[in-house]
Amino acid sequence: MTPRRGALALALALPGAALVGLPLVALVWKAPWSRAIELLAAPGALAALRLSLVSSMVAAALTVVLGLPLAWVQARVAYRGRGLVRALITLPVVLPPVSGGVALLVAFGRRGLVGQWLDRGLGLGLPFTPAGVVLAQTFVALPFLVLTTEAGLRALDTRLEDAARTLGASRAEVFRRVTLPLLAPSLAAGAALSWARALGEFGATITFAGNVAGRTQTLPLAVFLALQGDPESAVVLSLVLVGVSVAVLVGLRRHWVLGLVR
Amino acid sequence: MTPRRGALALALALPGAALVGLPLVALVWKAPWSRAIELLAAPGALAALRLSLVSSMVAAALTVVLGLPLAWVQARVAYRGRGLVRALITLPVVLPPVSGGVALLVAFGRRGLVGQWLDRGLGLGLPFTPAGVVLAQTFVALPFLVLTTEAGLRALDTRLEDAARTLGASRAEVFRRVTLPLLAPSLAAGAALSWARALGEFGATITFAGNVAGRTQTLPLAVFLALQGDPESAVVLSLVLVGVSVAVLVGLRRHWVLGLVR
Amino acid sequence: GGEGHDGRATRLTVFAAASLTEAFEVLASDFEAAHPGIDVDLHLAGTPTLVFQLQQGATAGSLPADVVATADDASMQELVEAGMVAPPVVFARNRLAIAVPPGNPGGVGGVGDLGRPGLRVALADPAVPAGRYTAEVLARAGVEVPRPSREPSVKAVATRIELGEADAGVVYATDVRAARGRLDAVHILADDDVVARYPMATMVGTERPEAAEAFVAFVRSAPGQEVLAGAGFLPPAGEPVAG
Amino acid sequence: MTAGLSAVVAAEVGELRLDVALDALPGEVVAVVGPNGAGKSTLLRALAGLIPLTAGRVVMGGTVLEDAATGHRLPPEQRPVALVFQDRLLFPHLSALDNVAFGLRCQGVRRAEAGRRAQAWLDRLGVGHRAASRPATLSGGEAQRVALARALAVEPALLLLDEPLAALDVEARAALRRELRPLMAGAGVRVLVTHDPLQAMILADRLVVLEHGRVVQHGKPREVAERPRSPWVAELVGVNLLRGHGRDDGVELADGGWLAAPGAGRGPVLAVVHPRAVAVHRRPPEGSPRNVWLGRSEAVELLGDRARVRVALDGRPPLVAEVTPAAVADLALHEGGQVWVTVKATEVRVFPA
Amino acid sequence: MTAGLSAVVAAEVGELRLDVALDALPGEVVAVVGPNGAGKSTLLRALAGLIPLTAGRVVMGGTVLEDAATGHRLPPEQRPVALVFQDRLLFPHLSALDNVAFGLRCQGVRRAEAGRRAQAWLDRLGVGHRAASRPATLSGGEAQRVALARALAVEPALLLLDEPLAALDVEARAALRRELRPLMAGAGVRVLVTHDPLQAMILADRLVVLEHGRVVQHGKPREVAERPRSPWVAELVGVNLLRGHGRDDGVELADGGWLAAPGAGRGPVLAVVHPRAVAVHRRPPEGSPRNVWLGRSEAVELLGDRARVRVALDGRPPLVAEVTPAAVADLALHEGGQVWVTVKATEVRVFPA
Ligand SMILES: Nc1ncnc2c1ncn2[C@@H]1O[C@H](COP(=O)(O)OP(=O)(O)OP(=O)(O)O)[C@@H](O)[C@H]1O
Ligand SMILES: Nc1ncnc2c1ncn2[C@@H]1O[C@H](COP(=O)(O)OP(=O)(O)OP(=O)(O)O)[C@@H](O)[C@H]1O
Ligand SMILES: [Mg+2]
Ligand SMILES: [Mg+2]
Repeated sequence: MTPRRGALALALALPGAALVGLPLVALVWKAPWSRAIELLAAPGALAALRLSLVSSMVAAALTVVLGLPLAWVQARVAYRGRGLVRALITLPVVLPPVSGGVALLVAFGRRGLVGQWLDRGLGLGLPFTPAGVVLAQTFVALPFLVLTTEAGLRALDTRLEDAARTLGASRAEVFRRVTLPLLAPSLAAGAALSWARALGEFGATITFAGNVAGRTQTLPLAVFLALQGDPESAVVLSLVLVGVSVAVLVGLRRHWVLGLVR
Repeated sequence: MTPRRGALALALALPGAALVGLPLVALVWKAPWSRAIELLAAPGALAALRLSLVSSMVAAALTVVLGLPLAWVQARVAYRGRGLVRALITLPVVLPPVSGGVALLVAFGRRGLVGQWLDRGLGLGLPFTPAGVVLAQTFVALPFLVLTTEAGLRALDTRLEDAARTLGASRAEVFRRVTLPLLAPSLAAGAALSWARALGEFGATITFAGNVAGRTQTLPLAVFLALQGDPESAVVLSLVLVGVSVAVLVGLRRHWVLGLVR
Repeated sequence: GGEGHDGRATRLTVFAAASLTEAFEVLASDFEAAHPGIDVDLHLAGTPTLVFQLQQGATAGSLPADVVATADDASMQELVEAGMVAPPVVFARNRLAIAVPPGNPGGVGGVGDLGRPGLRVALADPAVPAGRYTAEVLARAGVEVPRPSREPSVKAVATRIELGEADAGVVYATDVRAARGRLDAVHILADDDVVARYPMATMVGTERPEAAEAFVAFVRSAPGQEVLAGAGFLPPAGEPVAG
Repeated sequence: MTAGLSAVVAAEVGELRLDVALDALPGEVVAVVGPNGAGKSTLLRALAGLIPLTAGRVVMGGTVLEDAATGHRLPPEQRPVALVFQDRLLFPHLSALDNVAFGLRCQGVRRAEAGRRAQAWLDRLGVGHRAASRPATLSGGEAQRVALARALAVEPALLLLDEPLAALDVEARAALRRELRPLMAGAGVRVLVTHDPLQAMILADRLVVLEHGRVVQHGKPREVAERPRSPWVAELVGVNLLRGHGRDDGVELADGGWLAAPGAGRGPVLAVVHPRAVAVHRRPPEGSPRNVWLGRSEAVELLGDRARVRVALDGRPPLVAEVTPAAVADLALHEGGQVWVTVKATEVRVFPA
Repeated sequence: MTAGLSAVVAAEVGELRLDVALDALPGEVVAVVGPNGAGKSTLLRALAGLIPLTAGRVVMGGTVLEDAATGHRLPPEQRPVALVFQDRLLFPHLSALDNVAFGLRCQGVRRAEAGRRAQAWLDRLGVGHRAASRPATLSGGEAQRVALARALAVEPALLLLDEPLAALDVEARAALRRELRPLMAGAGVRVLVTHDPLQAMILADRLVVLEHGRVVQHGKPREVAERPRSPWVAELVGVNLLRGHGRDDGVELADGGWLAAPGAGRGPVLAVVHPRAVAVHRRPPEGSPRNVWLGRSEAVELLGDRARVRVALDGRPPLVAEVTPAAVADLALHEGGQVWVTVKATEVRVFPA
């Protein structure tokens, strides 16, 4: 790494960094820090934070569990219409979040396509429950995991998997011992993105799971409602969200990526 | 590919596919198709669709231009605090979109941190302009491109780049002729995600760029307004968004990926 | 539009609350028809967003706001106190209604029933104007709703009831009308009723004061009030506008 | 079904149609040799179960691994087979030690024990000191040794080696050549692909020569060396091969001309002329050699105490002659130019084609 | 500054400290040989500019490519160098043709012309028919040829070849051995890393032997073969090397024992014994050979019409003897067991260490 090269790289990376960095700096700068403690001490805030953390983690885990096989099929099984399926998988990203919520209601709501069976048969009402929050978050976050992971799988040298099999590794072992570790960078990126998306999710959640304090009110919902009345407090709450996500991403990533690679 | 293997893969991929697929099916099923033509013929709808397509494409292109160098630095330059920067890059995903819009206003608004200089010095007012729409969309979409591409870069065999250099390729040529084509799957995935995110973007856009028909009203904003009066038409407009994105993703991907790889 | 004196159309920018969407779209085109040479740009967003944007400098420059119409007095009062708007006028009112799915499966008979355990109730969050009015109604009736879903907007309340997720909710009368039969309304006793007020004002420092005044006047004129009445709004004074 | 390997392999990749029969007794080493692109690696991949047979049947140690007729097909991991890949394919995310321990771990051996055994294999192959290194930091030869250790560690009944010694230094190559047999001890069968004739001759009990996906010759290395059936095999074993029609006391060469050789028999024949039996002269030879041709000295290679001269003949494959380095200098063969070559009729070996 | 290559390379990777001086005249071929992990590939990477020098200086054809003292350093793409990598590193996203055309395209040659020239190189290397194939579908040897073509196509002044023939079949190897010189014609310098002693001896004008990152010997191949300075070089050239102290009429061996050798001189010496000069006996030899040792026959290799027997000696490096295959059978050397070896004193070459 010559200094010149470093300088050029930095110069090229600067506009992008500025685009993300400046608004954050501005937010921090404008935030009414004096009122931060008061706002965080408000009864709903901590509950919302807790729910946000738990539900987004569960949702991220679900995207991995549900998305990995999907990504694998997309990357490895050649079938007609694969491109179409890939485009369809991207849809929750395109769908305006509120429409996403409506779609979820139509499918999994009390009178929904599948929801009516869940409701009548299993007594499982998803809307207005924390499970509904997780479902909404998983729905919007899934595409990020699937597409990122699929790209990672495509870049992988499948001959290494062949080599593992000749050494006696079953498909499952190949996946666990070879595919997964080699996929780690992509999987980590996809999981980080989908976790972040789940953490920040607002529209689909409020539409599908509602906004019941202490039950389905996540931090973004609290932020939104705060914004209605008191934009300043919304900024502080947003920054709390940001701080939490930075802490988790910096903290987790190390453990988790290393854990996968080990 | 044995049939057994195919069946197992399918079984594993099914829950994820169902999670994405069912709400879409439900939405299609519920949509008031009889009124579709009337709704699309409404004067605002086509303008919104056009603006959405153009602005999201420009935004996606911008994420590539701004994000690629950022991803490259993140993947290739080892510096202290790289993990922190990676976490910070993820933030626009976490930030509730409306807060994102607030952050953009505080930074690039007419009274913002940077915006006041842009405004006074260059007469460049971003809010309430199509440029503002693009900025808001780029802001929320950038992380998807950067993280996905960074993961792709990490998985790349840098010795191939060395080989290219010994054959007389300058850094720029190496990037264009070797790095970029090898990165194509990840870059395509990242660009698709960020385009989709830009296309579906609502909160930051309405907050930062406003919701002026024919000027800054994108299709998701039109969906939002339709939802105010006539939820059914919102469903139809959402499906239009979905249809357009499928068409573009299926159509473009082929050309574009091939174009890169050639 | 048409030609202004400098040969270009005058662009009048109106910031309006999202709940006014349908009415203001008609008002804007009627106004344009009546005033050749003026083009109206509508910026429609939630009232808090409008207020925040105006505070962040959306008053001049690339898209100066000339007129602002909010869904409640409190928000407008913020702008007045900041010296950003001329004295506002109320141009419409709205009434609350209890909305239920068609056929009223929850058997809701009045405000008192909203406190019934087991009934799923969606209410607008007190952070938005409709939520504040709703809270007032419930307080006056002495009803406490157990675990309501606090929706971010009154439209979200309507959507939830339409899709059958909630058995009842409190919305504006205009929302029931807009739902075109997908919602039924349960009468709210006049005592419990609260009337929502929609104020509008011209911006201080607008470069098009005449056009701005003209628009405010148009909304308050008979043809303007007719449009608002068509969307279910009540006239500002409380009695129907003469046709 | 007896022990050992009995395979008939038909498979297709790209434009290659592979069609090979291969047998080996327990404990035998089969060397597969042949030109680049002949299908050697493909054959090993098919035996390992990585590509399906289009026809044929593979039986190892009495177990049917695959039978295209019945559709029966053991997946690679259930075959008692290990494959040393031509490209090595070490797992980049694992240390050398963990690479070698991989197969053992898959067999259920505990971590500590697998590590111990892997370390022993690495030591045995002379890379014990690199146990902790990632493959990316290994030299070519070190990586090759680790790849060998990885395959040997699972102690497979059928060991498939695709050029396992190519990147090894001479010392390691010689050491492994000496030790490969004991390393590979047991009743197992080893199939070795190599481009090193010495390896093939020394290590193999059987030699199979592949060309264009088909077996052109097989047998004991010595037999093959004595009776090469194709120009490529002749090149491999370092002799001249001439094709023609036997006419009792000589061969009417396919490319024209006559090769005197008593007892040549009748019918299509192949004639082998060892380079030592070819003499080179600057002037027309005197005396009575019956096979004399005019040619052009093309290239000289010095091989220690011998030299090989390639003489181009008009419209016929070149002949290689072995002479002393002194003769090269005396005749100035380096400089090219016209030479006469003679072949002693008594040193021509002729056998039916 | 003269033409040709003049390099002093000090570099570090992992635990390796590379410290090598290398010179070559225009047109020369330098073979770099040495054990696995000696630093050969690292040396080539340093010359190509892929790893920085910690000290030293590389000058090629009068141009300073790198000088650690001044910090001057041409990037790889500005060096008149091409490198054939040990792992080939073909671009997986390009066809064989485009791989070969890559360097030309970077030089600004137009697409059509570059394609034409690339095709010509592929043809020359015998893989013209695979021009449209992606590297993943090439066989090992085909890929190797494409990699060679890719490097040759840019016609570099300094060509660095890291085991370019390892995966080639014997025919191609021989053909390339013949043609590599003309292929590489011109005033350029070629540095060739190889594990094939024959390649090194035949192709090289100079031989540089690396061990542990340092040059242990360099010179003309013949000189090196005659006076190996390390056991590894001795193994390379196939002779026995003994180290000791000259005592006029013999050598006091470093590992103990006495080697009679008239004219051994005085001081530290190396003694070379050709395997042919070593005889093996089942019984204590009669007559008067002065160098007689008792050992154990360890391994036998048959090399065509010769056989090499390795005899382990107590506490000393083993001696290799060359005998006839008949002798192997007569003495039952295959079976191991005690043997006596004798070395004719007159056939021992001794030179100062
Ligand atoms: N996946 C594939 N697609 C198309 N062609 C292939 C594929 N794999 C191999 N081939 C072709 O099949 C032929 C045989 O390949 P194989 O690797 O078996 O050769 P080989 O005998 O091992 O050669 P080498 O000595 O060069 O390693 C080659 O011409 C190769 O290009
Ligand atoms: N990036 C690296 N990090 C650590 N060690 C390295 C790295 N690259 C090479 N080495 C070590 O440096 C030594 C020299 O490697 P090099 O590849 O130059 O050997 P070589 O002479 O080419 O050997 P071979 O004949 O096996 O190809 C080896 O021990 C190798 O493990
Ligand atoms: Mg091969
Ligand atoms: Mg090497």
